[in-house]
Parts: sequence; C-alpha cells; structure tokens
Amino acid sequence: MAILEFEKPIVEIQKKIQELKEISESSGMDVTAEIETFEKQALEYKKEVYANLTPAQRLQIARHADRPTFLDYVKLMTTDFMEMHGDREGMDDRAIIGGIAKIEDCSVVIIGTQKGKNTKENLTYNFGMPQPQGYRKALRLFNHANKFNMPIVTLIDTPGAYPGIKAEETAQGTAIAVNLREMAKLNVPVIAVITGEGCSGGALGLAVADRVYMLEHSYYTVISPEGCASILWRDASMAGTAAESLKITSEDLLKFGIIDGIVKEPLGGAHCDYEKMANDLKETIMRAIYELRDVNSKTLRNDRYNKYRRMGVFCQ
Amino acid sequence: MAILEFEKPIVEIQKKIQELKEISESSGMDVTAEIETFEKQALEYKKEVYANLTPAQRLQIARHADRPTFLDYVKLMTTDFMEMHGDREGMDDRAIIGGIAKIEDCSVVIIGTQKGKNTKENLTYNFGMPQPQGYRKALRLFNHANKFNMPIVTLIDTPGAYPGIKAEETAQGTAIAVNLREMAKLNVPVIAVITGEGCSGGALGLAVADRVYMLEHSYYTVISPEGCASILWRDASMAGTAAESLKITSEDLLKFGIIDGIVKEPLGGAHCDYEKMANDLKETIMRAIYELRDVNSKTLRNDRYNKYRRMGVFCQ
Amino acid sequence: MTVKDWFEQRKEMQIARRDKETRIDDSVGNLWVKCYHCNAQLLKKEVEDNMEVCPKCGYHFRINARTRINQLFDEGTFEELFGNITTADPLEFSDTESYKKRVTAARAKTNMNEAVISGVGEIEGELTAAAVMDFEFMGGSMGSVVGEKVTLAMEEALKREIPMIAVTASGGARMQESILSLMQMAKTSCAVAKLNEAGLLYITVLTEPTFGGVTASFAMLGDIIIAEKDARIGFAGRRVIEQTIRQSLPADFQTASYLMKYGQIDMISDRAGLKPMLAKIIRLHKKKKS
Amino acid sequence: MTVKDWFEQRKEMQIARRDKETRIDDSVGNLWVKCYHCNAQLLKKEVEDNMEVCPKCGYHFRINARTRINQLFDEGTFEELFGNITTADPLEFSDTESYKKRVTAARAKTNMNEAVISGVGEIEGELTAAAVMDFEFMGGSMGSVVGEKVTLAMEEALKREIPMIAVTASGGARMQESILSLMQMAKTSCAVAKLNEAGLLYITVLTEPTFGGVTASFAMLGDIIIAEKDARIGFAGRRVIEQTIRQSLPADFQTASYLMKYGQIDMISDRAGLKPMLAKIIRLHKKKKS
Ligand SMILES: [Zn+2]
Ligand SMILES: [Zn+2]
Repeated sequence: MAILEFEKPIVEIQKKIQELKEISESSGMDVTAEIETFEKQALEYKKEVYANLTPAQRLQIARHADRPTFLDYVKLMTTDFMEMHGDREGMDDRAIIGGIAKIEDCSVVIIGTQKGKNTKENLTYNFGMPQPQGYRKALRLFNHANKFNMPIVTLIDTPGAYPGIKAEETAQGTAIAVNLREMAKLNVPVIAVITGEGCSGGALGLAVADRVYMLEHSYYTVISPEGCASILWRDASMAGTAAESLKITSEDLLKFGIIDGIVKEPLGGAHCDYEKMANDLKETIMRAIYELRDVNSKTLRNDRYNKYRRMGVFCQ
Repeated sequence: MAILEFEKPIVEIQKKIQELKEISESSGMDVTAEIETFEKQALEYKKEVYANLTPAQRLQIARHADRPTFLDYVKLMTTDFMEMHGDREGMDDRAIIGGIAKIEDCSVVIIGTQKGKNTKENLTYNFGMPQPQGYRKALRLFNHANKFNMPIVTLIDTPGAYPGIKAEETAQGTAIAVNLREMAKLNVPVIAVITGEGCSGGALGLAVADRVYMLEHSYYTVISPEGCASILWRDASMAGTAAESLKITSEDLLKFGIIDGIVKEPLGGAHCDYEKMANDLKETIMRAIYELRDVNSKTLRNDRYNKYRRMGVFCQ
Repeated sequence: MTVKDWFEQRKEMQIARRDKETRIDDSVGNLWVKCYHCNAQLLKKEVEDNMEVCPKCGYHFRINARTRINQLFDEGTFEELFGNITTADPLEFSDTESYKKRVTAARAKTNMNEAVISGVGEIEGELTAAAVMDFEFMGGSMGSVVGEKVTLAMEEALKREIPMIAVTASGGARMQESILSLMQMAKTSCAVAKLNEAGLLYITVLTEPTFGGVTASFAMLGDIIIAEKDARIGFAGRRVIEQTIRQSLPADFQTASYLMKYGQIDMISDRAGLKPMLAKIIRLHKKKKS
Repeated sequence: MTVKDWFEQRKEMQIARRDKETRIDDSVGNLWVKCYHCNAQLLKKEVEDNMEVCPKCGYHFRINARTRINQLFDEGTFEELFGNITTADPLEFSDTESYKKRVTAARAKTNMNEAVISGVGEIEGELTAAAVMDFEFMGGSMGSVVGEKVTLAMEEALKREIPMIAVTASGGARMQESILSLMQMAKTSCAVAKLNEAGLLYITVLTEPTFGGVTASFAMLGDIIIAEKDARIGFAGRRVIEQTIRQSLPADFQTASYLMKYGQIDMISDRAGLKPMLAKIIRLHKKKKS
C-alpha cells in the first residue's frame, strides 16, 4: 500500500511498537503496559494528524491509489448487481459504469465513475475520465430508472471529463449539459455521493440530485487546484494554496449549503477500512432513500429545482 | 439529360418532328397539319408507353439521375426553409437533411433522404444511404416538431441504410428501430412520401406516418429487386423478374392498403417537370395536413397505431 | 506466416465454418456428433445434457424454439398461444420454387407452423409473455405471421401486466411477403411503444443469428438487451458489407462481444446463465405492492 | 516546405494571433485600426459601420454585450432587467490579486456590473427574453451573478410566455467562486428544463469564444443552436487538450464550421444575418392562435 508523506510518522510509531513486541516476545520481558501506552499515544497522534490535515493533504487521501472505487462499493453495498453496458450508439465507456442492483430490499439504478488501481486498470477506465458516450450511457440508465420507478444512486470520483479530440468531436459539453437538464426532470429520487475527486462539470454531470453527500476526505470543485494554480497564479506549484483558496473540502461545501451531509471516513481514510466505509455509506444512502421514496414525483422535482435555484451568492 | 432505353423511340419521334419543322422553315413549305398529327401521335404513343411500363422500367424512372431530390422539393414546395444540422453527438449525416420551413401558411418540420445528381454530390450525400447518425438527427427533429406542435413531412428516396463497418459499429439497426418506435409516440401529424426509391428498413425509418403517399413511379419494398434476385434466384440478372414478383409499384401498395394515395407524375416522370411535380406533391401534403392538424393528439396516435397494427396477411 | 497472420487465418476459418453451419453436425452417426468449432467428436447425449453447448470448447450451437422454451421456462408452465395463425401467400410469390412450397417444406422439417412461438410461461416462478423465434423455419425470417404473433405476445403482456421477453433468431425479413414483411417492423415496434407507455418491462434475448429487419425493429428495443454467447447480431449481413466497402471485416465483426464493445447490448450470457439472469432482472424490476 | 505545410503553418499562425487577441487592435491611432486576421489597416468608423466585421476579409471581431444588443434588438426596445445584481465574494478569494479588486477593475474597464446583460426586447417586432454575455468582463466567466441573471431571464420568458435567447461568450466558470460557480451550471440547466416543460422556444447564439462551464450547460441546450461565424466553441480548451494528448490539433479545431461538421450546432450565421435569422426562427415557431 502506498504511504503518503504525512502518514510516515504514524507508520514509524507503528513500526516501533512492532519492534517492541518482538523484543518482548524473544526476551520474555513484559512490556504490555508500555506497548499499550505507545498505542494509545499513536492513536491520539493519528487522530490529531487526521483532524488537522490541510486541504492539500486531504487531496492526497481523496486521490489515494488504494481508495475504494465504484466497483468496490457496488460489491460491498449491493446485491444482485447487473451491469448495463453501452450507450446503444457505438460505445461502452468504461469510465462510467452503471447497472441495476439491490441495496437492502430496494432496487436501484447505481452509476458511477470508475478508476483503476494499477496502470492496466487505469488505462481501461481512462483514469476515471468519462467521454461524452459515458454521460449518454448514464442518461440512458437515468431514464431506465425513471421508467421503472427506481431510485438512482451515483458515486462520483473523477478528475474531470476527458479532454480529448474525440471527446470534443462527439460533444462533451453537450453530453454534460443534457444530463444536467434531464436530471432536473427525473421523477425518481436521485442520491449523489462524491467519493473521491469531484472535479468540474465532469463530476456535476452525474450529480444533480435530491441529496448530495461527500465522503469526509473527498473534494468537490469547479477546477482542480493544479489547474486553478496554473491559470490564476500561473504557477502549478501553487496548487496547495489554490486548494486552500478554492474551499473544496466536505466541511466547506456543507457550510456553503451545497451538500446535504458528510460521510465520516475510517481513521486514516476510506482505504484503511473498505468494509466500514461501504457500510457507513450504505447507511447514509438508505436513510436518504427512505426519506425520499414516498415523496410524490412532482414534489421531488420541485424541491430539486428549488434547491439548485437557490445556489449562488450575490449582492442585490 | 440521361435517356432511358424505353424513352428512345419517343426521343426519335421528337427528333423527326424537329427535323420536319426545320425543313418546313427553310423550304417555306406548310407542314403544320402533318406536324400536328405527328405530335398527337407522339403524345399518344408516349402515354401508351408510360401506361404500360414494366416494374423494371419504372424502377429506372424512380432511379433516374435527374429525378428531383429532397432539396429540389424543399426549394419548390416550401418557403423560409432553415436547415437544422447534426445529431448533437458528433455527426451531421448529409444523407438525411431536415429543418423547419413553411408550406403555404403552415410551419412544418421537413426531413428527407438526399441524393446527388453527379459523382461529387453523390459522394457528399453517400448516394442517399443514411448512417445511424442520420436517423438520430431525424429523431431529434421529430422531437422538435413534437415539442412545437408542427406537422412532420418526410420525403424518402433511398436505396437503403448504408451497409458499412462504422454504421454497424454505431448501431444502424438500433437507430432505425428506435425511430419506428418513437414515430409511433408522436403527437403531431406525420406525412411520409416515397418520392423515388423506398428501400427496406432504411426507408421505413422515416416512414411510420399517419399518411403515406408514393409518387406514381416510385417503388417501396423490403429489399431491392437486385438483392432479392441474388438471394432467392441466386442470380442478380433476375432483378426484373424479382421486381415483378415483389409487387413494388405504387398501384400494388395502394391495393395492399399500405399507402394512402398516389401522386401522379408528369408524363415521362417527375424529372420531366419539376415544378408541376412539386406543386402536385405540395397539394397532396397540404390536403393531409388540413385533414390531420385539428385531430387531437391521442386520436392521432391511436389511429396511427391501429393502422400499422392491421398490416399483414395471414390465415387464422 | 507470422503468428498473428496464422491466428487471423484460423479465426477466418472458424468464421467460414460457422457461416456454413452452426448447428451440430450429426452426419457422423446416430450416437455421435462433431463440433464444427473445435472438431471434437462428442456423444449426442452429452451435448444435449449440456444445453447444446460443446462440452469441449463451450461453443453454443443453434437451438430451435422448442428447445429454447424448455431451457428457459419452468417445466410445464409454458402455454403456447396463437398457434393457429398460419402463413398466407398474399403475393402468390414464386422464385425458383413457390412460397407455398417453401412454407410447406419448412413446416415438415421443423414441425412448426411458423418461425416463432408465442405464449406465456413462468421463469423461476415469474409469469412472462414471450415470443421465441426459430431459425430453422425459413431462416427465422419475419413475415406477416411472425409480426402478428410477436405483436400478440406483447398485447398479452399488456393485458396481463406482465413482462415481455423476445428471443430472436432471424436472417431478416421474409422477402416472399415483400412490403407486408417490411411493415411487420413497424407493427412490432409500435407494439413496443405500447409496452413502454404502460411501463412494462421488455427484455430481448438476441441469439445466433439476429439480422436485418428483426434487428432493426423489436430485437434492439429491449429495456434490457441480452445477447447469448457466440451469437452474431447485425443490421446488414457480412457479405453485403464486404461487397459495399470492398475490404474484409474484422474476425469478431458482429459477434456478441463486438456489440458489447460498441455499446449496443447490455449483457452477454452463456446458455446456462440465461434463465437465472432473466429471473433476476424480472425480480429487480418488480414494482413494490403498495 | 511544401505548399501544404506552408498553408498549415499560416493557419497555425492565424490561430496563434487569434489566441492572443481577437478584438480590434486600436493601438495604431485613434482613427485607424488593424485587423489581426488579414493585417489590413482599416478606418475605425468603417469597421463600426460594418458591425465590427473586417470589410476586407470578413473576419468577425469580438464585440461586447451592449454592441450585440444594439445589433440584435429593434432600436429602443431593449429593456435591461436585474441590472442591480452584483458580485459578492463569498470565498474571500485572492490569488495574485484579490477577487474584489479584479471585479472592480472589470467594472471600470467595461462599464458593466457583470459579464451578462439580461432583459427583454423586440427582434423585428418579436418580443423575447434574452441574456447576452460579455467576454470583456473577466473573460465572460460564469459566477453566481451570471448564473442568477441567466436564470432570471429564463424565468422572465416563462412569466411572459415568450421565447428566450442566450448569446454566449465565455471562457468558462468563474474560478474565484469555486463550487458556487460550478452550481450555476446546474441552476441554468434546470431553468432550461422549465422552459422545455413549458414548451417555450429557447435559442442559443454561440459567439467567440464559448467554452467550459457555459458550453457544458445552457449554451448547448438550445432548441436551436446558432454559432456566429468565426466563433470557437468547445468544452476543454485547446491547450488543455494538447497537454493531455501530447499532439497538436487541427487548425480548424473547435471552430463554428468544425462544430457544424461534427453535428453539434444547427446553423452558422454571419453577423449581419443573425438578426433576420432569429426573427425567422421565432416566427416559424409561433403557435397559431386558436
Ligand atoms: Zn467444440
Ligand atoms: Zn481582416
């Protein structure tokens, strides 16, 4: 497992504890009390570290190579998942995956951006950067859910829509725009979760929802801190500062009223405990589904519209 | 202008008449009466020839290089035509053209397959053979008409949907199928006219309509006579026989109850008098629009459904 | 010859074999059959017990409509409907042989009235309407009878408010009925529109081969589209395309996995997985009683 | 260098020039201006009289929102609405300069409150609601104010049951408002959904340049989409794409005619033809009174 810079001191302490245990075992010396103290201290220290991470550090957790992906969550949160492939027009974009499944007793359409955990997977999933055809596949599945009255769950972890020639030729902007508009028209509950990177229109294209949640260390922004730094500061190395300025953390977005809740991550980040993470996420999603599933479709649509209608801060 | 085999005797007579006129002029001899007689005979002969054409001969008229195309009809029948390009997804198939226009005082969406009159044009329009993207563009325009309550007019002249690799990859079958289904759902009047070749699913993909008309010498069939001959007779030279057997003429289709009327062509075929042809076609279309435009949308849809529901002959 | 060339050639040969015959070759005796795909000699019984899938290479042989129904529906639950509808010959069509004779021969060969069986039955206890096509009856071509029976099956689904399943296997339109056969594309697609408007689930199962007018109508209109492993599916036939574009086509052209890659189908299933897959989909789409 | 190479190079240079500045260079004196496209020296007055189109090469220079409104709407009919809405700085954003200062500077430079003007006016006598963007105001970037004013214009169309026209010119989202600016994409697109549901005509006119968050929201959602001649339109910027794919792009990439070829826009119009085109479209879509 990859170790982030700020995780290193913690890893060091844990190594020390391990050594101590080994010494104790081989020498027969009783150091239980000492180890306990060390472990308590280590936990305290860890808690402190993770409570005081800078946005730039949390960015690293959000982008962690071992962070659970869409398919991990599907496996851990749902049963009977059946993937529905393709846009019915010429492509099955692997950066967006979707299908039907059960979460507890409820049939849902679940859709998300998919990232890889190694180079091969990353090439398959195009680093989680969808093509227009991915958004159109998602739209097809939204309409499927709408027709069969299933709630929609979207899980988003993307550095953005893919900026390529073919993507421009096949109408990347239009594909995202159409999803924004059509999601507004859906008659079924839509629950979106930013699980890792929630970057730009590429994320929003799956996230016009009745409820939007963020995992604790995920981020959601109009532009990547790197992109912002290189445009506004004309210096990509200012990404850390940009990350601060852009206010991209889950706490910031909750404060701005953009999201409806934060799903706490296991200490150290989602990658430290897949099962707990998936379980907590599932609970949050199910709570939202129970809240929304008996709301009539007109109210649902109106509430969704009004929610986005109110977004923005200006003087009058 | 290209001269078809069976047109040759007529052209010969007309040449003779012309010679006679020239002789009369240069010699001062009065041959008016003779010329009149000849001309009357020529006309009689022509009428007889065109009343007794074999299906294979009429096929040649339907495919005549100078036959008026979609854009010719648009120019002659409509005003204010504004082409609406593209499928909004990556292609503007030139084999299907469509837009908004006025026919007399009525705003319509008019869509058709386009053929060329020379090699360059034929390459541009792909010989009137649409790609899936053309059918999807047409669907976009159908939905536009539906939204703004405009009648839809389609003019069809195609040897069929294009059989190519990319067409298969981008779902030719699906594109046509979706149009058939979605045309059934339209709330506005749909009027389809087979103006030349109405070949296979590629033609039908624009022709699920409340009223379907054929120009007198056009043909409408499940498979080209050549294709049929090479499959059933295993001999493409049997195309003439196949054309007979397939019963593809406008009179046959009217008899089978597949179409609602025949628009007579000028003597010699549509290419002999563009203006008259366009004018007569316009009258037929306007009559249908007047009949249909005050019918409420539910009745319209039901009648359309029942019309196709009844098609087919079998024993019970 | 490079390895790649050899591999390509081998693939092409396999396609050529499949083009020739994709059912089991039973010419090698009464007890034995030969797999056209891997050339294995197989016990007939063994192949039958394996759902007509080669136990050696997993190749899925074509099966007829009755076998398909037996495989998909719970034993004894399938009730055939509209079986009395039979072919007319409205055009009095004749090519090298008359249409009437061809139909008579097809009936004798297949012991079926036409190229589709419609009815209702249960799949793991879930009642569904169904239309199951048979390629052995005149290449599964769609004429008036097929169009009518497919439409009637859909109307049965509408009446009973149950899901509809279409299992396709067709070379395309029934040329001998010309324009009437073309109109079956419109008729069946309009019937799908009715299913859509009623919010009923419509699943299509595309089996080897599904082409032409069936592809361009009810086959590709499923809410969920499943292709059976090894099935070839397309609009235009391989040869027509090769003649048009004057170049040869990729070996996997129009196979189920090719269609999946190009986004045209939802799922691929092997034969054994098909029934549980259908049952699962139906259950996932079941509306809660409220 | 082959002729083709030379031609390509020339095109590239033109693009480079356009990237630098596509408005008129007025540095050559008070009366004269220079066309960046064909290098012609032109009389300022002459260019103005020609709707800010180069009389020599026909190149369409960027124009600001007020000029656009004067060109499109019948004289004296345009009534600006919601002009009192101004920028806040909810994030207290600062990069090399503070957001507040940047806005103040933009205001001073453009004599506008923000990057869009909303209102109602008549086009050849047809009353329409409109939102017209201005690239000179912070690159036409969309923050809370732009999103709000575009939405309000659409709501005005809903209230009065008249067509809505959006004229876009934008580099994308207003980064200084971060997530709030992203949400304007959702807000404006939801407002388009309301227009759709009410059956009102919505036309977008894409002008040089239209990119990013504006492209991926209300710009590409027109019932009819018109691009002005010479406009460049895209989702990702040219440089971002070049960095990602590490190859150079075709010279006509993301131009209006490129978008037309790739099926993304309905029509292209030159500046002079735009007003009559809009009027014609509106009249064609007018519902008959019954
Ligand atoms: Zn085998
Ligand atoms: Zn110039």
